[in-house]
Amino acid sequence: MAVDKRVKDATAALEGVADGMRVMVSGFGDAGMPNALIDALIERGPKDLTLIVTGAGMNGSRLAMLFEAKMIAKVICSAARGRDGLTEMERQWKAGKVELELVPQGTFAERIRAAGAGIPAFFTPVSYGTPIGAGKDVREFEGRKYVMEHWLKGDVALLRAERGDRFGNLQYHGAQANFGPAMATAATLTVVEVKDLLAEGAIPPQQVGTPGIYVNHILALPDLRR
Amino acid sequence: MAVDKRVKDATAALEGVADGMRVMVSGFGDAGMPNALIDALIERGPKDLTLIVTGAGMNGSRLAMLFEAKMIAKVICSAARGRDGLTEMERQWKAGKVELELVPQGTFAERIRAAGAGIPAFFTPVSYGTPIGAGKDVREFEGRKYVMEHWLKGDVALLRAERGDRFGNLQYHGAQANFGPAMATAATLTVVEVKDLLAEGAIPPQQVGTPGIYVNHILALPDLRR
Amino acid sequence: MKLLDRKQMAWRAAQDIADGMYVNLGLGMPMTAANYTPRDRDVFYQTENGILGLGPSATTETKDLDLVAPGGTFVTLREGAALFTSVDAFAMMRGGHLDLTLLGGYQVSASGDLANWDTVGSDRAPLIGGAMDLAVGAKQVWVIMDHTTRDGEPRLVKICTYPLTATGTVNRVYTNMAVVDVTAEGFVAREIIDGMSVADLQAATGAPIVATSNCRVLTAPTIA
Amino acid sequence: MKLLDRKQMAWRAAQDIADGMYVNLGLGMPMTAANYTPRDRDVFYQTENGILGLGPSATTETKDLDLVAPGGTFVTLREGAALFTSVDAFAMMRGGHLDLTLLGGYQVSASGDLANWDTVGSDRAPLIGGAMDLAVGAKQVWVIMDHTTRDGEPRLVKICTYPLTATGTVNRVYTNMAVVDVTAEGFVAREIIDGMSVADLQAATGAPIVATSNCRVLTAPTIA
Repeated sequence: MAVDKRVKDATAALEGVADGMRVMVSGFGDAGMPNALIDALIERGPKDLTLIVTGAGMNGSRLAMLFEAKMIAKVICSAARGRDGLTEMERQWKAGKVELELVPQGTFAERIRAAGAGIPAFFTPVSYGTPIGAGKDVREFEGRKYVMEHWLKGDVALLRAERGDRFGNLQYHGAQANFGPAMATAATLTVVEVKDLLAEGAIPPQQVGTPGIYVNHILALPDLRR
Repeated sequence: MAVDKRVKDATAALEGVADGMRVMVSGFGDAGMPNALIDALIERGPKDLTLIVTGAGMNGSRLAMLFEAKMIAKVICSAARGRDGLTEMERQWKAGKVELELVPQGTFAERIRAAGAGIPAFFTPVSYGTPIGAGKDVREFEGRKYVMEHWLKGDVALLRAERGDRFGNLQYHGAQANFGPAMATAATLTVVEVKDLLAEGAIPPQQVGTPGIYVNHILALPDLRR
Repeated sequence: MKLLDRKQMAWRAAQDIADGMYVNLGLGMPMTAANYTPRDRDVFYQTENGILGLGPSATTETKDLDLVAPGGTFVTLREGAALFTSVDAFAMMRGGHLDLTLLGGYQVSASGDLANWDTVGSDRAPLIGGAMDLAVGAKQVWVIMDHTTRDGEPRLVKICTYPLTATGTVNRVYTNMAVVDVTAEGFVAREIIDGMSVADLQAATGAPIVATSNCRVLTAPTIA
Repeated sequence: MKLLDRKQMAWRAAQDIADGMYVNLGLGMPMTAANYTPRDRDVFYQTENGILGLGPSATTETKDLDLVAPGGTFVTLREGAALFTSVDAFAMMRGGHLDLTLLGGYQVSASGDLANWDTVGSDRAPLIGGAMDLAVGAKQVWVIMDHTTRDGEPRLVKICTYPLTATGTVNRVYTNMAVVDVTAEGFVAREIIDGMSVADLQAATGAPIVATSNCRVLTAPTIA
């Protein structure tokens, strides 16, 4: 038998994604944003999701459509504000319909990495003495104060990468990697859309950005930009 | 002016390495082992060093020569035993002349990574309930017990990589990366020997294993195997 | 007495970015400083999304849809650039490896506290991004901002009234009136614009400010 | 009644390594299990030094000095292999991503504690390597060891007397006498070698051991 993580379509790839799940989405701007999988998620329509993404969605983006479809109960992100005008996320947040957990971007990245690496908590100097650090466990190391942060896990991670193979190995292009490699390690189910999907192990071993062990479903999907 | 981290020889590369320093050495077996730099370190001859390396040296290895030269006061490692017969390190340890801190290999890796990433401490399930975990801070997360581990910093890191450029960017080959990339981030002074050293930025940006920001001195040196 | 405009402020800060530095520039005015760094200096610009060695903005020909700066602009890479993950980018910041970050700000206190991530009473959702990590992690933290609010309220203050980004980490502030170091003794002006006295500057500043004996005139070319 | 030899023990363990598994094999006997995994199974072997997808041992022609297994042998890569750092290799272990680790052992307790990293009274310096991370992190932890010491002392015990590697994580033990699961109720024999009764096995075991109703005969081919 041969390991083969390719699935026939986005519907099959998202099988098992259900109400109330924590959904991680890779991408920083459009680079690494799994737009086609987000479309498929909207079509599937699970509700009460916790969305874990670094930027929670400009107007007109597919992430904004998740809010328009009223699928999101909570957002964990480091930027919850669009550039132009109030976003649908902001409207729902102001109306008390969406809960918001704002996390400094580096802490956001490290908490996800920690989840994948079996580290339930770690200390960081970031946010100490600020409103974000209020109420957190504080500890001093070598004369400096640090706050304790917990790992951040997902039920599902949706990723975009450039190339993939049937083993689930991924190769990223440009600034596409950003949060994807960490999210793939932190979620129970990792689903990836790629531009090029190959049957054989076509990515040189040294250039694998995410090893296949972290990937469950992979499929070739068009690169949909906003 | 142009960033240029190339130095003329190993003597220049090790300038400033002094008695009592914490010296990290990359390598797992001979892959990634900076044998030429270790030779240069022996020639320089600083004493009372703390050696931080995953395996503390088989008989006949250059690491063993560091002990023969009586340069080492303490070893922090995850394997302190050679395969064939008592090593010089073991003899000095049994004679009370060398202190030994044994660290599980994954904790060793993670402590070094933490030092480079500004994380003074983190929790790991590894070593809880064992002699290695005795006396460490224990904390429960989600019903499981974890011990707290601290970052592990170096004054100097000696690395071997395959290719480098004048910016200090490194590319690793095979299983050469192992502990080098983390050590480069965790030491004040990082010195690297490479097989091929190029003036221009010759490593494709996506294939840089260690970005030049972490490297101070780089030079082309022969690949000396045991 | 003519206050510096935003381009001049960015220009002035850019003159202090030294050869060989690894630097992260915040969104907005800080980012424009890259345009004014003297040509003979070899600087590596880092970004939150995993780039070390940002090149000039992309043209239609060089544009790569996946090579963007955090602000969303298409960029290129310089020689010797490296690409990595955001986990690695923030480890680089938090670990103290960047020589410098230049950030925008709302307030800086005399003890080096920075407030730059939210404004009280805004009707918008909060935005934080990577500012906290940068303000805590970089070896040097410089802030670029107007010396006062539009209403003339000082932005250099005894104690910040806006939500804090980080405590005690700002080293220097570039304003439209002065270049101010944050020292153990508080604010110290290194340069003041032509025609402004130390007393004038003090009037626009919310905490005691002194000038060094060699305090110079802050000048910047007019930039179109 | 003939005890299994070391190759037979490795062979028996190898039969349970399932198709598609990600597996780390400890040094020594565990590593040899890779030679006996049925050919139709597609297994990814991982190593502490940053390989996922270990291929067969290298020949003189395929040997690459930098491609070694943790034990020092020169190896090759299989199709679909990935290379990374030891930080990443251990994050993979600790994070619970490996399906299985097969380790050597000195003692396993009825509650799944493992002692495999040091022997009391040795005149050698301690050796620990990656065993603790593997024993704590892998989804399944299997141990392969003789059922008793050379002196006939049980290695499957109530409470380990040797220094512990991890607590409560061993799922199964392959010995030269039996295949034993570690369950919430203690040791349960799934297979016992031909000619050995449950009472015989109990006599060689330091804690209560029961046999399942469908307990089979443990057989393995003779391997040259």
